[in-house]
Amino acid sequence: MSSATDKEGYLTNLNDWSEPVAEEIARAEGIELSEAHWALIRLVRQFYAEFEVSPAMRPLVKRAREKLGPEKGNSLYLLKLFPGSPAKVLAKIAGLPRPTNCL
Amino acid sequence: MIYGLARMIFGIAVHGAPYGSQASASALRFAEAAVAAGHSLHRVFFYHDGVNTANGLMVPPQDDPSPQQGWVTLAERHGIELAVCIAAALKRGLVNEEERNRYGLNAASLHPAFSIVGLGQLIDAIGSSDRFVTFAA
Amino acid sequence: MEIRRILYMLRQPPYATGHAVEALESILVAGVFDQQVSVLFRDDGVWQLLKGQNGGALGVRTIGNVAQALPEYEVKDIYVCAESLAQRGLVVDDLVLTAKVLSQREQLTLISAQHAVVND
Amino acid sequence: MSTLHVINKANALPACLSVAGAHDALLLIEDGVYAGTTARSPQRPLYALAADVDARGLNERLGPSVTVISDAEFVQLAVDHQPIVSWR
Repeated sequence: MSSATDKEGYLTNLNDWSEPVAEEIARAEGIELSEAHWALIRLVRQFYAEFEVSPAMRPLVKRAREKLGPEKGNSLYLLKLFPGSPAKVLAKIAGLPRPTNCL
Repeated sequence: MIYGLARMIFGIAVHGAPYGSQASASALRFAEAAVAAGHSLHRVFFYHDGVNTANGLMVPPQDDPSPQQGWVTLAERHGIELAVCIAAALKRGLVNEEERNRYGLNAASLHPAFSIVGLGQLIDAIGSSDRFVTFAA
Repeated sequence: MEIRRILYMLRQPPYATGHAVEALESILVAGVFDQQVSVLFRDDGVWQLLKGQNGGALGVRTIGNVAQALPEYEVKDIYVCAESLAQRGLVVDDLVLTAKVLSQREQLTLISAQHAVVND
Repeated sequence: MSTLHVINKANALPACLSVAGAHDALLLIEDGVYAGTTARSPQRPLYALAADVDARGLNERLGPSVTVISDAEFVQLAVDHQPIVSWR
């Protein structure tokens, strides 16, 4: 990997993020990024730019529903694109801090 | 003052650091008095600088003990969970073995009687107690 | 766990200590745990809501931005003390989010209706 | 039920008094007990925690309206009131 990450794959320096870096991180997660993924990556980066907080699952779903519509703003859709824990996986790929609110 | 017979479940939050504030020591005396009066206490939640109470690498002077030992004794005797907020703990260098491995750090610093938990456990402590008391910094 | 009325009372100014941002993070979590959460900004806590903050100047997060996330986390009952604003020469238009302005008497009523009050 | 206000800094007392109800109880702890040396008799009960009063040498210096209580009595106040609000 061209950028330093911690053991769980989160970027050490958030400024290292770029679209190719996102693709690398995603590949390490077993995800090939499609336009559907990118729409959500842009959405969480915008969320972080506004609030300086990586969104937890609830606000992520709410945001996605508002911006992308109900068929994308639901947890099943997010789980399909970012399996496991969508809020965490998305934060990782989008170059945001690990969501502190989880656990 | 009338001493009622009501047995209550208390929740306690500690927000101030030992030595930096009285919060942890005040909370400990309250907790001991509550338990002595027959009330129950399931969890003490350490937040803000209060997480420093859980530092396992402290060497307190013999004539100025940290409240830590008191918490450990009380917790062991009465089955109380000493819960440290993970977000507040990590940034202050308080890690258990699991977090030490996760971040590749040299040493674990958390006293083994304390457990690292999420902020949800604070909400749970509030939700499952009759009375909730914060000991501020 | 029962659904409880929990009030966070924020009285500390931002930046000098980490308390403001940690308190806000705690509220965000409470919001997604389906509790009846409300927030009262009073005394120097009202400075957390001032428009035009730039935490970047100190290399830290802008507290006003984090505070604006409250409604995103289902925390809708946001209050601010009328007297605290007036003492500091502030009006609601100076704040980064829409908060209900409460008199001291209204704050008393709000506090007495709570299961628990958490401070910063 | 009325509220218990726990004040641990003397200068937090005015803010607390501005929103305390007529039947609320006020407890001074830690450096809050210094407020007990000057506090004028309020309408409501004003308590101070014995260990903190003692440690600071204030036993003879508290106003007549201040009642000094033990840790056990603090617990009982918490049982008798809700919510419990901390002021610093």
